[in-house]
Amino acid sequence: MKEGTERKLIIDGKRLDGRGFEELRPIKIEIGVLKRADGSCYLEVGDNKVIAAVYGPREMHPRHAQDAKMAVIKYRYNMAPFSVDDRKRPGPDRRSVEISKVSREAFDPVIMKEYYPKMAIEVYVEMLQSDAGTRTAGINAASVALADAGIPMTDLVSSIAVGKIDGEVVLDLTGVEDNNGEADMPIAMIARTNTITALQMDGHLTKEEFKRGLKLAMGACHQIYELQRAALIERYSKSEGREEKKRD
Amino acid sequence: MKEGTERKLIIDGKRLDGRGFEELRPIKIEIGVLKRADGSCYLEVGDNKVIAAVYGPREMHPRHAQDAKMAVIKYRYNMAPFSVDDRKRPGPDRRSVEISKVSREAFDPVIMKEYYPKMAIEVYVEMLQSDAGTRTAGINAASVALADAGIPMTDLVSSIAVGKIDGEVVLDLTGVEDNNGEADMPIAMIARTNTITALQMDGHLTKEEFKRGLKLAMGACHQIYELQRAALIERYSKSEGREEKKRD
Amino acid sequence: MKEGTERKLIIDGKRLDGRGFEELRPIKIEIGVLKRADGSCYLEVGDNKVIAAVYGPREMHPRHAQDAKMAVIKYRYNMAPFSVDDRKRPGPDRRSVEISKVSREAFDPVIMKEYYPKMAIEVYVEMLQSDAGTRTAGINAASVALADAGIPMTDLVSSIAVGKIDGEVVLDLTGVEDNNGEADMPIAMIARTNTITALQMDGHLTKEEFKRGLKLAMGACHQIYELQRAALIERYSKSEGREEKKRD
Amino acid sequence: MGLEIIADIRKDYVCNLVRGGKREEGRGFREYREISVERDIIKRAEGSARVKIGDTEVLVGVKVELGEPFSDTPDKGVIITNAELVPLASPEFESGPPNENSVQLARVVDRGIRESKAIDLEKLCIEEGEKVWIVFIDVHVLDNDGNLVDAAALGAIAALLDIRIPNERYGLTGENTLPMRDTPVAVTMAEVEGNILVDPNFNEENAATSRLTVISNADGSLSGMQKSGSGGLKEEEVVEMVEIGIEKAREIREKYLSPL
Amino acid sequence: MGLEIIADIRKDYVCNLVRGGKREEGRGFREYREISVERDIIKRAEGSARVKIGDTEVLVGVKVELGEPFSDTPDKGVIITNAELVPLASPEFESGPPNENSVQLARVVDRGIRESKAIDLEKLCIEEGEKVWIVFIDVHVLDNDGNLVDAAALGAIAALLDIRIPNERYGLTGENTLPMRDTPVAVTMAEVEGNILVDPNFNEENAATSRLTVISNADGSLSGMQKSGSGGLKEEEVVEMVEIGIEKAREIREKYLSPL
Amino acid sequence: MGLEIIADIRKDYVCNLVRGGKREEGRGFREYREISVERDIIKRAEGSARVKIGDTEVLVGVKVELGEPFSDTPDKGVIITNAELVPLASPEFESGPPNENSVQLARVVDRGIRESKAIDLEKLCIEEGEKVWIVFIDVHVLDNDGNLVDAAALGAIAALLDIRIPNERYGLTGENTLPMRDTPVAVTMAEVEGNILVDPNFNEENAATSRLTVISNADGSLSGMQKSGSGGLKEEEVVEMVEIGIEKAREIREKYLSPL
Repeated sequence: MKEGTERKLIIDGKRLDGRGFEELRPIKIEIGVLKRADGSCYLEVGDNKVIAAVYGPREMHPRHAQDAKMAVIKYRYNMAPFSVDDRKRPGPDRRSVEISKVSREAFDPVIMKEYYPKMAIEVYVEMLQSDAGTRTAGINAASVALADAGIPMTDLVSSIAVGKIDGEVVLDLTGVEDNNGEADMPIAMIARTNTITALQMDGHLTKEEFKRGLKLAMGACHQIYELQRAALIERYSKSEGREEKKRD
Repeated sequence: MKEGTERKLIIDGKRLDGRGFEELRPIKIEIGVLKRADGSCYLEVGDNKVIAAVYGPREMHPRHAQDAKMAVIKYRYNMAPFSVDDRKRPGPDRRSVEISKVSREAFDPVIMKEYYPKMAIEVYVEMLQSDAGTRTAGINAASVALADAGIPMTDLVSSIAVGKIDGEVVLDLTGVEDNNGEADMPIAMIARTNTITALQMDGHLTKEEFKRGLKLAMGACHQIYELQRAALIERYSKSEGREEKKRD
Repeated sequence: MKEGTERKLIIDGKRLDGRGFEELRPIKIEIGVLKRADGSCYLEVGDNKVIAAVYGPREMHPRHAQDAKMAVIKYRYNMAPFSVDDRKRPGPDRRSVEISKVSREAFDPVIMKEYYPKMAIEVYVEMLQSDAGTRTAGINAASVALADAGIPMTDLVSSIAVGKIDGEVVLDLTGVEDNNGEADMPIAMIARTNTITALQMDGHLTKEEFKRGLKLAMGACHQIYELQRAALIERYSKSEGREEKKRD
Repeated sequence: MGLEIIADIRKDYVCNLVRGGKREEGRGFREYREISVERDIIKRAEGSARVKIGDTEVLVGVKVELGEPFSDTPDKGVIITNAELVPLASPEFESGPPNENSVQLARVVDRGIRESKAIDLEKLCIEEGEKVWIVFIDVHVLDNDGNLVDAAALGAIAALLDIRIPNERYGLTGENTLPMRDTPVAVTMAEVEGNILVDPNFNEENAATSRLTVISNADGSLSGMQKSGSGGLKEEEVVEMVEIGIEKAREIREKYLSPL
Repeated sequence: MGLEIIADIRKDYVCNLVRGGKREEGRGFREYREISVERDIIKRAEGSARVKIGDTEVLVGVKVELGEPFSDTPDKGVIITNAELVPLASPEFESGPPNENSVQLARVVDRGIRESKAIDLEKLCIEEGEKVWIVFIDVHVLDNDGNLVDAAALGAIAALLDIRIPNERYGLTGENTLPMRDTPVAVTMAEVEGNILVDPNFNEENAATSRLTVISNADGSLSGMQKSGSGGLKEEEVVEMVEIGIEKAREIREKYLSPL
Repeated sequence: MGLEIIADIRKDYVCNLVRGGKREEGRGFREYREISVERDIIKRAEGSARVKIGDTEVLVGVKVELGEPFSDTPDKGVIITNAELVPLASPEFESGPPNENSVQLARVVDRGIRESKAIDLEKLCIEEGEKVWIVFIDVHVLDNDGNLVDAAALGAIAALLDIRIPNERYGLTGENTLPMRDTPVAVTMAEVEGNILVDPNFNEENAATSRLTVISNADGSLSGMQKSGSGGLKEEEVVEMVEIGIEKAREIREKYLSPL
């Protein structure tokens, strides 16, 4: 969060991109977009473009990292070098290491790891174009890709951030808002049970703003959950024939 | 290949070092120069000085990289820090990684890998002094070192580059020619069967120049093959007594 | 060792900190300061503050580095980033790699490695504040931590450096003396048997100065040995009750 | 294998205690272990603090050096926070480059300092775009008995309280002190068997399904939060944890960060 | 182990098809899979292209930043080509630093751009010896069904066609466009059972004894070649491959790189 | 496993010989293997030497480049010594970053050159605080039959004897020669079965309990020492080794480093 809030981010009660305070950016979801991966999902949220792929369950390497009781989840969040304004050097940095950990833990409560002892379930998320909210976009895409790969889960995970700009608690910050705003709080949630599986915050929020933001984000996760479900249902009904063919 | 060809590389039909267009630089080959290696070869081509050592067949590490059906060939091309004008930082760079791969593949068709499942055959090539044509010099030295190590091969591999300078297709570029020339095309070949096992090109060649260059390089590989054979025969006849001793 | 000896390090027969030539800096030893480690020791020598921890014998990782006949000793000397005037980048550098090797070898003759085939005995030494003589301080702390961990040893190892300042051979250099002095010679010794287990020297010493310095250092190791013993005896008598409790 | 069995036994032990309303060491669910903060203990550092929370021990050293600003903040100093989980501190820690745990530790500590605006970065600018002070906050963990985050965050702000700007070393003049503008305090809670435990020790961390760190400022506002662990939390739990976190932070601030 | 058996079965299947004069997907030996090229799809990049060849998919982004020239070419801009074989794209790819396959991919793509002199590097010089434009070509593989080289090389030149020099971002004035001087196209062929197959898919690559990539320019001249794989090639095969490569490149150039 | 058995047999063999007052190759305990030093053999280097001691072979190249001084010695040139134990030289060596053996080798060689003040670093300063010559001493081991330290140290000082300062390459004028001020020589001894063996070969190194390297200057003074290995040494042994080391260094210096 930058200190300078000189830039007006709210004009006439609307945000710079015309959205209301509690409005999501447009979301687009495509499923099964990759051939080689076991499951995949391409997702756009506003100007974010992200693709997620899932491999597994398959043998865990290296062996000494296997867990005899359950599958190990690997989660790799990665930014393409050209996805940001200043070219990002390829390879993991501290930020992506932290995001990968937090994102992996967001899926821990839903993936039925105990079905696959000694195996690995691998989730790869590539940010192709970024505009704030990449980790939540990645989680949303990964959730659908896991379902597409047929990984047994108790439910989908849905994710969104709330933030504070010009003193107002608003939903789903853009890059401009994030850079000039006062706070950012991404969460991930199992919508059906209202269980929060990821939560981070940085910036400045009063206790009341926090509570308001949390409610707002949880509500938005329900919206995203419906979009994820709808995309899966559409995909499932379309691909029945394909699935049949595969089974032969 | 640099753009500037202002520097005249051909004067009165001769190259700067007095060679004709289709003439190799002088080559010197010494075999069995290292004690600890299973096979070794020191080779000079013009101002290039290269030493190759072979270890194996021996146990492949790490184990998960073993091949149950055949030996794995490792090939490491490395430049000594003082072998070039600007000191080279020790350790592999992208150029040496690519050269190592291409060189290893040049030996794939001749080494009888299936004799040694799960084993490694390791080839190490150190450039001590360089003046263009180091990868081909390395392959020539490695070929002899493999023979010296007694690795079963269907045949030797011989290697040379052709290039274009001042618009002419010529054999075996020097550093000055390479830096100011228009194209460079290294090849490796099994001379006895005229089988090309490595081929790279960069710069600018018309299709006709390419064909001419390929023929020229293939012809030169035959010359090099004879030099390699002659060195091995000389070594073999000299060292008979030594071999006898070893067998005790 | 710097060249400039313009700075007077000896004034009126005394060193800048008031010590005589053959005088140690004050030493403070605390044992069992860490909960998680199997043995530990906090040690101060003058302005050096060092902490050593011992883990093991425990399973050696990676497995291929196990020794079927005896335990492997690991020794890691590390400087905290804030322990020196210019912040040290975290992680091992060439200096700490060399010191770790020399320090490990200082313990090789006393640790009964053959009792624990395939196991690792791990010694970790962290320099929290440094003022010359860190490797010897580390060895002294590690020695006590090994005893605290109950690792079987034939004896303790004691360590100190001698040096040359303003042309005089003196004991136990401070940072100022080391930076402006002419020579530094750290040794480690099994005091009971007068066996030298580590020895390094850099700077300028005549043969006679070397002999004098060696004798001086060996004598000081006896003093340090008594301090180490005294600290262990005190600890042992105090902790009898605690040990009883542990045994339940 | 043996180690895993012991880990399971410890986990069961902790869970049983908690179900009976108890904790190891006889603590209450909302109670910290004994805390001690020693400041200014490393001569070579421009600021330092050793924090103990029970058997957990962390040493934080702050070095201040001259360097270049980031190109997008040419008029501001730089904070670089690093955490070393050296193998001395815990049988679980290994030598090597930072892993996800040390990265997360460093980043959460950094977040509190940075987002609370505790350091006035503009005062660290000497020449815009050219020369600024770089504040290196190095967290050196010495003994890991759980809740490293709170110890590291407390050590960091405590070390910063006495920070000396080393103008002389670089031949500069100017103020040598850097008054802190805020004192963010991190409070970590774990959920074990549906109960919220403040300041989980090592065994409790392993028995917990999830943890939440709440970083709050002197005025009771929030500057950072981080959930970790493989479990989920309900809205009301999170809200309760935030309330507890703010309250506990106030207590710690008053007791250990008084000079502000 | 199971995977190796499947790999062998697939190899046999491909070889059998080829011996019968056929290929998977019913293609002819000299036929590419369907190609699609979408340009300018990444806002943050100064040039970008998504190329699909059959199921193989590659995204190439070009970033242009200000930097220093190499000391031996003080009056020229710099091209840096990098390829990431991210594990998302293939079960064979692993996380970690570039291995020999990604290094080779990047270097072959780089060679085509560089040796064809497609980019006028002198136009990228702003201040000799001090400031030049650095062109980062990043190849991001998304789906690996074989023949990554041709897809990456096509993506690179397509992305460069629309390149915008970001003068404004650095407070500079000057031309924002950079006309390409050539359009090198890579065509890769595999030898399977003595036959030359253009554009090998993943299974064909594994069944092939060797591959040859031929990079040619708009005038039909060659700017790069690379053989890979463990087999050998005869002179007449190489010559035939070069002829095919030049011809196929011409077709691709006309169809997908028209604006030049 | 087989390798370890062979190593044990060799060790026993060496120990038996030594107990009988003998060494491999019929050498005396105080005798070096045959030494050869060839100088100025690498054109691209500003100084070079190939040293053989028996079958041990080391190539040392010295490169001199322009660079910045260290901030604490602004008026002095820089020496950087590096040793590569390339896998070509020994079945025990592995590819990869420097390990403790190559680090120690480089640092001991460096210590001799640096502490003897053989190079007048002030003569390597061109512009205080800005531009100095950096002397890279690269030790490239070609064949490891033991006692790499002595071979590397001898190669380093021999290579430095002919060093040419490449003023022309950087458009500078000035002296191109750099007279050495001293000729430090390293002599390594091993203790095997209670005996001191000068210049241990590979088998003797493995049979030795400890080794001591003694580096001495032209005037017989010491500039460096390093014990290695897992055994202990008595005071009288160390003193004897130092006496031997100084004497042997004198012989080597006279025979192989004459031009000074």
